[in-house]
Amino acid sequence: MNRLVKYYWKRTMRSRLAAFGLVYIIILVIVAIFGPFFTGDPNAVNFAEKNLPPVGFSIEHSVYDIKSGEFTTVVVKGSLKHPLGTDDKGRDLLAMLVSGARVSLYVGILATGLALIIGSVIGVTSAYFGGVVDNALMRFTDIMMTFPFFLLLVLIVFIFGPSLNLIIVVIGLTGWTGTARMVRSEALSLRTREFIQALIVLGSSNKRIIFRHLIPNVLSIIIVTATISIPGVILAEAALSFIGLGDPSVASWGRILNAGQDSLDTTWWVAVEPGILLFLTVLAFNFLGDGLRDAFDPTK
Amino acid sequence: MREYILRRVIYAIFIAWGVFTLTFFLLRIGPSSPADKYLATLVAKGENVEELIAAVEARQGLDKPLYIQYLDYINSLLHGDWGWSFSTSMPVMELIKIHWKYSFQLILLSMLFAVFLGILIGVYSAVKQYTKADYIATFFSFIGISIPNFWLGIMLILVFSVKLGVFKTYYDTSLPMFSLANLKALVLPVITLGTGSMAAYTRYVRASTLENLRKDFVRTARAKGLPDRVVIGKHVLRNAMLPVVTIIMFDLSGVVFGGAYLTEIIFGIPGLGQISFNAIFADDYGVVVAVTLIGALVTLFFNLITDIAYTYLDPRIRYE
Amino acid sequence: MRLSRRRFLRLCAKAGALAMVGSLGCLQKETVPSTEKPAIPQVKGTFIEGTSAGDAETLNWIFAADQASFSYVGYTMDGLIAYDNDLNIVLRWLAKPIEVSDDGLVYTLTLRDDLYWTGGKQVTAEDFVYTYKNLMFADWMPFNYKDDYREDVDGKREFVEVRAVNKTTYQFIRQTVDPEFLYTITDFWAYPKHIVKKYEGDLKAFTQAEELNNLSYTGNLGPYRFVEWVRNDKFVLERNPDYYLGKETGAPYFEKYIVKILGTPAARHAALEAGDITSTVIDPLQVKKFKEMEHIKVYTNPTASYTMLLWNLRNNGWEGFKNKRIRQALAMSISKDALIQSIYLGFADPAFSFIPKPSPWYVEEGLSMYGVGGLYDKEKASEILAEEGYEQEGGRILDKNGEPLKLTIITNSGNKVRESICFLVKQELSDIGIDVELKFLPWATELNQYLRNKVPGSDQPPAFNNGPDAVSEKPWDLLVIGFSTDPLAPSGSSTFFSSEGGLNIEGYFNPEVDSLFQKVKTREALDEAERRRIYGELSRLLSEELPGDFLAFPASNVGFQKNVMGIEPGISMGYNYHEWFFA
Amino acid sequence: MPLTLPNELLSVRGLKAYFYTESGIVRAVDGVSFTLDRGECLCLVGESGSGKSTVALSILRLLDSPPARIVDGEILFNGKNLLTLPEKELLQIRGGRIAMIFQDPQSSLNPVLKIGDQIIEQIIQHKKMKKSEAKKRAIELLNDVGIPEAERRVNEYPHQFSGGMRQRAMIAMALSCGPEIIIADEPTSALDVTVQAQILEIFKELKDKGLSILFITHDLGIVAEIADKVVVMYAGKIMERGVVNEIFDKPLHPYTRGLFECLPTTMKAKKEFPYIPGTIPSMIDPPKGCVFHPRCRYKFEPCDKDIPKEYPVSDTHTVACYLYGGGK
Repeated sequence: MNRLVKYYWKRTMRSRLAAFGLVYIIILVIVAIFGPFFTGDPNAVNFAEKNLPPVGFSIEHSVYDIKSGEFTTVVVKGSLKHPLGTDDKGRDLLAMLVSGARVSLYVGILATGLALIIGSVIGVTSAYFGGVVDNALMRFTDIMMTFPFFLLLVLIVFIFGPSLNLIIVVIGLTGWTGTARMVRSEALSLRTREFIQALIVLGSSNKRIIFRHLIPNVLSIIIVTATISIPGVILAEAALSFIGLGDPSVASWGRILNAGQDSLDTTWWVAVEPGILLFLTVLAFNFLGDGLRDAFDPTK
Repeated sequence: MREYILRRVIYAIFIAWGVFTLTFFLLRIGPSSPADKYLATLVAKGENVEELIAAVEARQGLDKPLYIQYLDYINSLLHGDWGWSFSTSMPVMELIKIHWKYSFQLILLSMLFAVFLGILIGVYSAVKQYTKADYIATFFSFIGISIPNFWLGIMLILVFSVKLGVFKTYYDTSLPMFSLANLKALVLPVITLGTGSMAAYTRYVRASTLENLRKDFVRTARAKGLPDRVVIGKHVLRNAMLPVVTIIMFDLSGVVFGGAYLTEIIFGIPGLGQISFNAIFADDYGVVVAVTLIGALVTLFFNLITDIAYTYLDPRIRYE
Repeated sequence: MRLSRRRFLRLCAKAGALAMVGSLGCLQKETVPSTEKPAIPQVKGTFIEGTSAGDAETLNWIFAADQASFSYVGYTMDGLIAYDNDLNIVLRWLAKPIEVSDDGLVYTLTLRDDLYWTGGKQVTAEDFVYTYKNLMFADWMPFNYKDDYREDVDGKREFVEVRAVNKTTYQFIRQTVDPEFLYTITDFWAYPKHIVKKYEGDLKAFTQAEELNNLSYTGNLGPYRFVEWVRNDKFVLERNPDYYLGKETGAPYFEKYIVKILGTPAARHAALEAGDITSTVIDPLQVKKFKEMEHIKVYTNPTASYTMLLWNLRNNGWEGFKNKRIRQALAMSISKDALIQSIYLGFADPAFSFIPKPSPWYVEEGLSMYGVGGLYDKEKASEILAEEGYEQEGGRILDKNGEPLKLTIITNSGNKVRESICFLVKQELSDIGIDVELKFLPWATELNQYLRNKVPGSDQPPAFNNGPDAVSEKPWDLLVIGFSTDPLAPSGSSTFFSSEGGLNIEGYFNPEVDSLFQKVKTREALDEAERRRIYGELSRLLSEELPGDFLAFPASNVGFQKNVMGIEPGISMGYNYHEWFFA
Repeated sequence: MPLTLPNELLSVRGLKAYFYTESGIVRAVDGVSFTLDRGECLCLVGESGSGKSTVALSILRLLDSPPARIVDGEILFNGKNLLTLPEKELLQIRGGRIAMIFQDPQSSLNPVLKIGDQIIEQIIQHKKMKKSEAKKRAIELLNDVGIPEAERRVNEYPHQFSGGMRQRAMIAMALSCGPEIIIADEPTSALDVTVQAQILEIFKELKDKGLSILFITHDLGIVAEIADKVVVMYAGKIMERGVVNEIFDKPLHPYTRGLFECLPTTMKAKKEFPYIPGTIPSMIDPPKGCVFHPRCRYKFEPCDKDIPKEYPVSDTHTVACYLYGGGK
C-alpha cells in the first residue's frame, strides 16, 4: 500500500502544476486552521477605520454635509495595521479572508464529502446487487440528475433560509449523481473480476465485500472526483452569495465579494481580493485534480 | 428504434412527474407564502392583516387542502393550462414563451462559442502536444475553468463598457433578434457564459483527441496518403467527439440554470433564468413549477437527442 | 423618484412600512441656476430611467401593493392631484380644490370635463363611484387598501359612502370626523365602468382581463401611453399627443419614456456613467464621483422613510427596555452623527420622531434629541444604567441574574444599510459594556418567527400586535427596521406606536400616545393650528419616551444626464415630469 | 543521385530509427539495409519487438514523432529518397504508389466510417474521380478481394464485418489506387487459422499479378508460402538474409536456426518444447558486440566485443555472425 501511495505521489508530482496546486492547498489549509489565531477577530467592527485601502494604495474619503451641500474629503492611505485594507464597516480584510478560507474549505470539503459518500454508497450498492436494486437506484439518480441543480439549490435555500449547513446539506444531497454513476460503472467492471468472484464463493458478507474490497478499489475515482468537485462547490456557494443567498452570519469569500461588488470603482479591494483568492483556490484544486487524474490513468 | 424512443418518452414523463411532485411539495412545505411580500404593504389597520392575507391566498388558490391543490394543478396541466403568474400578471406559458428566446440565443451562442473554440483549441493543443502552444492552451483552459463567471462578467463590463465604451452596459431587448447589433450586444454575455465551458471542453477534447491520435486507424488514414487536415478533421475528430458530446449535453443543463442566470442578472438580460429566479423570490409558485418542469423536460429531451445522435456518430451503438 | 410626483405618498407610507423605500422629497431646496438661458422645450428623445428596485407586479392596479406597479400606471394616468415641492396640492384631474364641509364629514370632488377614456367616452363621476362601490369595496375583490375607506361606527367597521352628484362631481360622506381622510380620497384612479362592468364579480376574469392588464383604456389621462412591458427588463411608454395638460404647451416632450430594470446597483451606476440611461438613483458612496462628472447632474433629495432601532418591549425581550430611563441611556450611547457619517456618508438627517422636516406638521421645538450633542453621552448613559441597577463589572454590564448582558439584534438580510447599522449599534453599545449578537434573517423568517406574535398558549393566529401579553415565537432584543411616514398625514404612524396599532411590533403601550393619535381624528383637529399642536406634542412625547430609537431620515441621490431640463429638485421632484425636456 | 539498379524498386539503406523516451533512447532499428525488387515478395522475419514494424512504418514516414525519429539512412523509392521528400509528394506516394496493410484490421479501420467511404476517400485523394465512380470502383475492389454482396457491404461499418472480411477490405483499400508496392505488417496474425489461409491466397494472387510486396511476419510457415527473399531481423539489426530456399534449406545464423526449431512442423520430431532461451534484449542499452550473443548457444570470444558484419555465404545469402566470417 505504502509503495502504491508513493508511486501515485511520484506520478502526480510529475506535473509541476499539480505540485503547485497541492502546495497552495496545503498552505491554504494551514492558514485556514491556524490563521485566525494570528489575524484577530474578523467581525471586529471599527467604523473609524472603514474603507481603508491595502498597503501601498490610497483613496479619498468624502462625507457630505447636508446643510451646506459640501463634501469634506480626506485622503486615506493603506497601513500595515490592515495590510489588505478594511471593508465599509472597518473590518480587517485579511482577518475576514482568512476566516473566509475556513468557510470556503469547510463548505467545499463537507459538501463534497457528503456527495461522495452518498454517491459511492449508491453507486457501489447499485453495481453490487444489480437487478431491481440497481434499477430503482438508477431511476432515482435519473430524477435527481434531471432536476436543474442550481435552480433547486436556490429554491431550497430561499425557502428554508440561507444557513451554511443547509447549503452544505443541499449541495451534498443533490450533487452525488455523477459520482454514483461513475462509481457504479467502475464497480461493475470490478465485480466481474476474479478476486471478487472468489470472495463471493468463499462466502464473505455483502457488507464486507462492499466496504473492504469494492470501495477501496474505486477509491482512485473518488479521490479524483473529490478534487475536481471541491472547487465546483466553492464556486456554487460563491454564486449563491452573489445573488444574496449566502449565509448572512458567515463571511465566506462569496459574501465578501458580494458586499464589495457594488463599489468596484471606489473600494475595489473588497471585491477584488476575495475574487482573486476564489480564483486561485479553484485553480489550485483543478491543477491538482488534473494531476491526480493523470496519475491514476493507467494509459499514461 | 421507434419503440425505443417511445419507451424513452414514457420514461421521461415518469421522471417529469417526479420532478414536478418534488417541486410542488417543496414549495408548499416551506415557511414562506406569497402573502409575505404583501404583508409589508398590506398593513393598514392591524386587525385586518390576517384577513387580507387570506384574501391573497384565496386569490391564488392556496387556501385549499394541499392534495386538492396538487390534483387541481395536475388536472389543469393536463388541459394545457399552466396557470397565472401573479408576480408578473400574465399567463405562465405566455411569460415563458416571451422570455425563453433571450436565454435561448444567449445559451445557443455561448454553446457555439464554447464548442467551436473548445474543439479548435483542444484539437490543436493535442496535435501540438508538449509544444509551447499546448502549454499555453492548457494553462489558459485552467484559468477559464477556474474563473467565476459572475466575476468575469463584472470585470468585462467594467473594462469594455464603462472604461472603453465599446459595448452598452446592458442588453437591449429592442434589438431585432437577427441583427448585427444584437450579435454585438451579446458578445460580452456570451464570453461570460461560454468561457468556463469552452475551457472545460478544451480539456476534454484535448484528452480525447490525444487518445484517438494513438489509434491504429489514424495510422491507416495517414498511410492512405490523406493530408493531416483530413486525418484529424475527419478520422480523429469524429471519434474524439464521442465522449465530448455527452459532456456537452450534460453541461448544458448546468449552463441553462446556473451560469445563464448569473449572466442574465449581470447583463440585464430578461431570460428564463432571471424570470425563474425572480419567481422564486416572489413566491410565484406557478412559474417556479413550470420552469422546473420545463427544465427537466428539456434535459430529458437533450438526453434523448444525445442518445439518438450517438447512433449516427457511432454506428456501433444500436438501441432496441 | 418613483411615486414622488403623485399622490402616493400615503400609499408609499404603507408600501414602505416594512420594506425599503425609494426617494420621496427634499430637505434642502436647491434652486435651478437661472443664469442659463431658458431653453425652449421641443419634443425629442427617449428618457430612460434606470432602476434596480425590481419590476412591477401588475398594471391592473386594483391588485397592486408594490410601488413599482403604482408608478408604472402613474405614467399613463395622472390621478386627481399632485403635490409640489412645498407639498401644496396641484390639481390634475380635478377641476377645483376638494371642498370639505364645515363639519368635516362631506368631501366634494369635481373632475375636469375634458378627460376621456380611449375611444372618446368621457371620464365621469360615475366611473369613480362605480370603482369604489362595486370594485374596491366589493366582497369578491381582494383590494388591499379597503380599510382606508372604513370608519368605526357604533363599534363596527363600515365603508364610507360614495355618491355621484352630477356628471363630474362626486362625494364621500363620512359619519365620523377624520381630517386626514382628505389625503386618502385622492389615492387612486378609476376604471372605466363601461369596460369593467362585464367582469364584475368574476375575480379570475378581472385578474386576467387583457384590456386592464395593458392599460389600453387610458385615453388622454396621462402624459404617456403604454407600449410594451418586458418583464424584468423594461416598461416602455410613448408620448401621448392627446394629453390633457399638453393642449397648449405641447407637453410631454419626450418621444418615449422607458423604465429600464438593471439587476444590480453596479450595473445601474455603470449605465448612467456610460450614458446608456438618462437617470437613476445613486448610492451614497458614488455620489461624489458622479457629482464631479461633466455630463451628470446629481440632485440630493430627502425621503419620508426613516430607520428605527426598536427595542423588544414584550415579555421575551430584555426586561430593562421596559424602563424608559434605560431606553434613553441606550439612545444616548448611539451617535446619530456617527451613524449618518459612517453609513449614509452624510446623506441623511438625524431623526428624533416620526415626522420629517419637510412635513407641514414638523415641530422642532422641545424635541429630545438623543444621540446628538449633549444627549450623546456614554458616561451619562453608564451612570443611568448603574442607577437603574445595571452595574458594570470588568467592562461588562450584568443582567439581573449576574450574568454578562448579551442582547440580540436582528434585521432582514440583504439590506446592506440595515446590516451596517446593526454593526454600528454593536460597536456603540459595547462601549457601555453591552454585548450585542447580530442575526441577519431572511424576510420570511424575520416576519414569521420574530415579528409576528401571539399570547403564549392561546390559539390566536399570529399577528404583528396581539396585545401586551403576546410574544414572538423566537426572542429578540433589538430590531433595525425601516418605517415610512406620510409627511401630510402623520397619523398613519399610529399603526406603529399606538396600543391598537396593527404594526406595533415592539409592544409599546402608552395611553397618552393613544389619546393624542385619537385627537387627530376629531373635530377640533380640523383646525390646522390645533393639529400642529397635537403633532408637536406627539413628537415631543415620542422623542422622550423612545418606543424605539429614531435614527435617521436618509436622503436620496438621483443622477441625471446634464441635458435634461425643467427638473425642480425638492421633496416632490418629478411632480412636473411631463414638462421635462432634453436641451 | 544515388546509384540504383534498374530492377530495384525500394531500397532501404542504413536505416536507423530511434525512440526517444523518458527512460532513454530505444534503438528500435539500428542500421538496416535491404532492397525490394520489382515483382518480388520480400519477407521481413523476426520476433515481436525486433524492429520489423518500425522499418515498415519508417518507409512511409508513419512513425509518431515524437518520440520516434529517423536518425540516419535513406529509403529510395524509384531513386527518390522518401525520407527527404516534401510532404506533398510523400502524400501522393502514401496509399497511391506504396500501400500499407496493418496487423489488426479491427483497430485499423475507422469504426465510425463506412467501409466504402474509407476506400472512396483514398481513391478520391489520389485519382481524379467523382464520388460515384469511386464508389463503383470500391465495390469492384471489394468483389475482387472476395467479399460477397459487395454492393450492400460497401455501405456497412467495420463492426458489421468479420475479422477476415475486414482484412479483405483493408487489402481492397490498399489496392484501390494501383500501388507498386504493398507493405503488409503481419496481416494475418490477428486472424483465425482458416481465414489466414484465405488472406494469404489473396497475397499470392497479387504477387502473381506482379505486385511488389514487403511482407512482415514472424510466421515462417507463411514465409515459406509466399516469400521470394527473406530478411531475418533481431533487436533492430539484420541477422541473416537470402533467397527463400537458402534460408529454409540452410539456416545459418543461430537465431534463424532457433526460429526454425520453434516451428510446429519441426517440433514434432523432438520431445521437448523448443524455445530460444532468454528474452529479446533491452534496446535502450543493447549488449555489446553481437546483440544476440547473450542468448546464443554458440557464442565465443569475439561475440561480446564487436558487432559482426554481414558475411556473404553466397551471392544472395549473408549472415551477421562470427561463425561465418570476421577472421580468427
